[in-house]
Amino acid sequence: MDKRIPTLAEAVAGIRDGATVMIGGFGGSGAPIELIHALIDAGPRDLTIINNNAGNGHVGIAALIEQGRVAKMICSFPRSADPRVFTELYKAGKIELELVPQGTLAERIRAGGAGIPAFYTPTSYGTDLAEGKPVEEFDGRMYVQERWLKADVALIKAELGDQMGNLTYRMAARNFNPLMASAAARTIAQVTKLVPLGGIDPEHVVTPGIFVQGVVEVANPKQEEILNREGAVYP
Amino acid sequence: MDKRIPTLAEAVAGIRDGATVMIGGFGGSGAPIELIHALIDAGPRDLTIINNNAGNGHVGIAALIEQGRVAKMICSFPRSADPRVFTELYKAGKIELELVPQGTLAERIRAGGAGIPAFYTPTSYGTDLAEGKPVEEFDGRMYVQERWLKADVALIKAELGDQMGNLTYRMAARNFNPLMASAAARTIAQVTKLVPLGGIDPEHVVTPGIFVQGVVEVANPKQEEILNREGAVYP
Amino acid sequence: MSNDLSALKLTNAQIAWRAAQDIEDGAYVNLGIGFPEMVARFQPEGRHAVFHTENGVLGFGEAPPEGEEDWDLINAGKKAITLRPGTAFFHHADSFAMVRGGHLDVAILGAYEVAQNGDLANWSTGHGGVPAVGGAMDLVHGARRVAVITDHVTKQGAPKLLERCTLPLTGVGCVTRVYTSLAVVDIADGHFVLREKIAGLTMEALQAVTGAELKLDGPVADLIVPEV
Amino acid sequence: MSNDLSALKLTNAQIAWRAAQDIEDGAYVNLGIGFPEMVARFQPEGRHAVFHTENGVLGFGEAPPEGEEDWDLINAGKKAITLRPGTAFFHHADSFAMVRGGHLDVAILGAYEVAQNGDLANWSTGHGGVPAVGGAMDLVHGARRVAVITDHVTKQGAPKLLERCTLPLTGVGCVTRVYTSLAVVDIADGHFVLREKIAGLTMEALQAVTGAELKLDGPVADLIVPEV
Repeated sequence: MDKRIPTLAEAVAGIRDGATVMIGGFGGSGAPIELIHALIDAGPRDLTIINNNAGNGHVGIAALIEQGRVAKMICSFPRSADPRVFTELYKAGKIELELVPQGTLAERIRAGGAGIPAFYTPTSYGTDLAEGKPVEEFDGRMYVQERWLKADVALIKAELGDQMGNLTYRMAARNFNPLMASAAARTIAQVTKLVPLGGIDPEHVVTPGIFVQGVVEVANPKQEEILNREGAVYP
Repeated sequence: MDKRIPTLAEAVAGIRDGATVMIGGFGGSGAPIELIHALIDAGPRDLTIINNNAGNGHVGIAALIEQGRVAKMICSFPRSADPRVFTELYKAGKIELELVPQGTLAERIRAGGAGIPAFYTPTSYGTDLAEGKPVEEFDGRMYVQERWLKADVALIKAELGDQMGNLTYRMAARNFNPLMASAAARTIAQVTKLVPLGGIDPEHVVTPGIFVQGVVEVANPKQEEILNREGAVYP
Repeated sequence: MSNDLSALKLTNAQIAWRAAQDIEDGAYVNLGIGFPEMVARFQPEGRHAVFHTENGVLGFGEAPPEGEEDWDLINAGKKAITLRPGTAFFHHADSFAMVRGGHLDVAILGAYEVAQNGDLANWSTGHGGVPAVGGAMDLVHGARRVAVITDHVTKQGAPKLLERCTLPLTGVGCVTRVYTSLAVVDIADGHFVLREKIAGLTMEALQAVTGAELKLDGPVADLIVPEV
Repeated sequence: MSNDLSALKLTNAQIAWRAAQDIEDGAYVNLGIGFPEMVARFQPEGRHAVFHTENGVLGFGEAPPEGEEDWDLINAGKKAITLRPGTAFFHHADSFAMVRGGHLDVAILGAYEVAQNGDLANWSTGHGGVPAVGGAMDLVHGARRVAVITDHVTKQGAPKLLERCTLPLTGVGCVTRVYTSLAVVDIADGHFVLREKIAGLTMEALQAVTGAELKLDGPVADLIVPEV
């Protein structure tokens, strides 16, 4: 079994118009910038993107939105230091937004990966974000029913990876990446270092390879935060 | 903050009659034998015990049952190589059994730790184990509603631990231990090696200290499997 | 069951061998406790399945030599296993996320009874004893392909392939293929469809020990298995 | 708001200082993005809270010197943080298990409005703009104690402590204590209960800038805060 993919272009090949794509990262940490840029180059449109945010500056998800590829964002916090791209399209009614509380977003993705079609959470009970959702009382407290989230593809960023798809992450760059890996039909991980089988201690594997379909090495990945401080624009 | 507890007796002090106690381990791997034996010595009765199994031989959970301390077992597989203790009491109607499919057991405990009061699973749909439980259709498939499981106390076994309660595990001894740590009001971990703060790489922490209230070092823990092969009996 | 069938029928190892031939290279596979564990021995040359065990290990190796067991490194049957390059450990909730979330390619389980609608009964004989279910109910609703390996009939000679299960169910409509000591049978649209049978066994003899109609859909191949 | 109140009122740093005094040694604490983050600076001598951030870090340290940031090591506000002995990393589902599962002792959040029944509005001004909620709705239903720090009134001088929130809610009946620029107010049984107020501020003057009745239940202490 060898899940290594030689190039970024091959890694994102086959993502079709209208696909639902989970993209890892929280702000810039853990954002698979190179995979996102390869996705821009590949050209699919009308994408539904699931990420905590809605991009920042003019790289990564912001660039994908700026290129007009995104029909809908599912996220918890579409504001950022420089969120102009999303904001302008949103106000112009040209991009759809499904706003989800952050913990509910994480849990819905985890549920998608774990085969749990629905669960109850206290989060958002009594608020606008619970509108239209079933509610139920358990042990005297009210809860909102939330549904799983799944995707056609997940694009994630990891630190170490091996050919079976076992992955580790770097510090807070872990965030949504392991969850999304489990919830997509096809998960592509860009890894900063590809190691031989056995190069990751079995105790330290965070994402077991069963959740990963492709691994592509990007040896010196760009950090969104640094790109934005440099005023980078993609393409 | 220092969660270290000097002795096993102090670690299990305060567990009262009628308490619900989660005990980590799958068979002998990850079973906190020394904590269980300390619990036997401490004397509480009418306990509800949550574990995957119902003990083996005459040590650990089997010994706890044999001493008449257990009113009810919640488990998935109360059979084992030498399950005489549970079997005899069960057939005599002297111990209650709540049988839960293994994945549902794990998920119910995780839900207890994660503040999810109920969730839906395909597991057990249409079987005797779903009797009396609400069912619901999602996307054309039927699911069973399951409730969270929580406990007053969790007794778990870890490998490394620090004074803040950060823990690692050893191989397949991880199993239910991290889940139970999150689902009990009070979690006591016996650790094979207590390390100074910073002695566990932040990337390798499996159970963050927030889930742990007490840590007691048991430097050369007994393995249930080996005790049983030796024919050990406790007390 | 006639003496003829007893002479013809496959051994358990041969049933496991046959089931192993259908496992693709790189497949993620869970093998039930006991007899199904034997399937791992018979992977065809050049194919490497990745084995999952409910208690939190993926990609493990075979049993260690006696005396070299590490009892913290066991499978769901509580038998000692070994590490391989690429093994990963995880907790029980993540393990059943793999199962329930549809990440396993194949689960191979034993059976008391299998019905023509795919229902499986393999956890409770229904009378007395201590009920124990383990991970079977999760596995049957998780893996993309749920196969059963079993003797074609019970020790008393009664059919195990039935129109309808009589014992408590493990899962509803979950089994898609059955490897028995006499045949390979698919389950499709609520029917048993015969794919392979022991050479020299007549359709009539096979049907006589099967509790539901064996339909035909295309040719029936000889079930040919080496001595293993 | 009168000029008098402007002269009397606490600075944001002083409000944060006051809130920090109620955090026990060893408490697990989540501080909201922005102003609430300031609370971490004012831990009393000898007490060490353990700070949690939604994006998967527990037990982190303060901001690094400028130029030494590692942008993979950030908090929920996307500001750089540092490691301490005992820090742990985990993914977002585990992070919100800590929140939703009741494992945090305290969450301290900002507010647009707080109502006397404990309702909080802090995520949407209701008109236009891009709505963004982040982790606030999870935090208000997770932590054992949910406190708010806020100016007592809006920039326009309107009360922020109200009988009923007018803006979209973050959570229902979740806030138990409010630290404002003028007072410390508990929420109990559907009422604001005044605990502390700025020395020299009359009850009448305080009530005049508060949108719901301030009840008394025991003595009202002076809200005394050092220059910070």
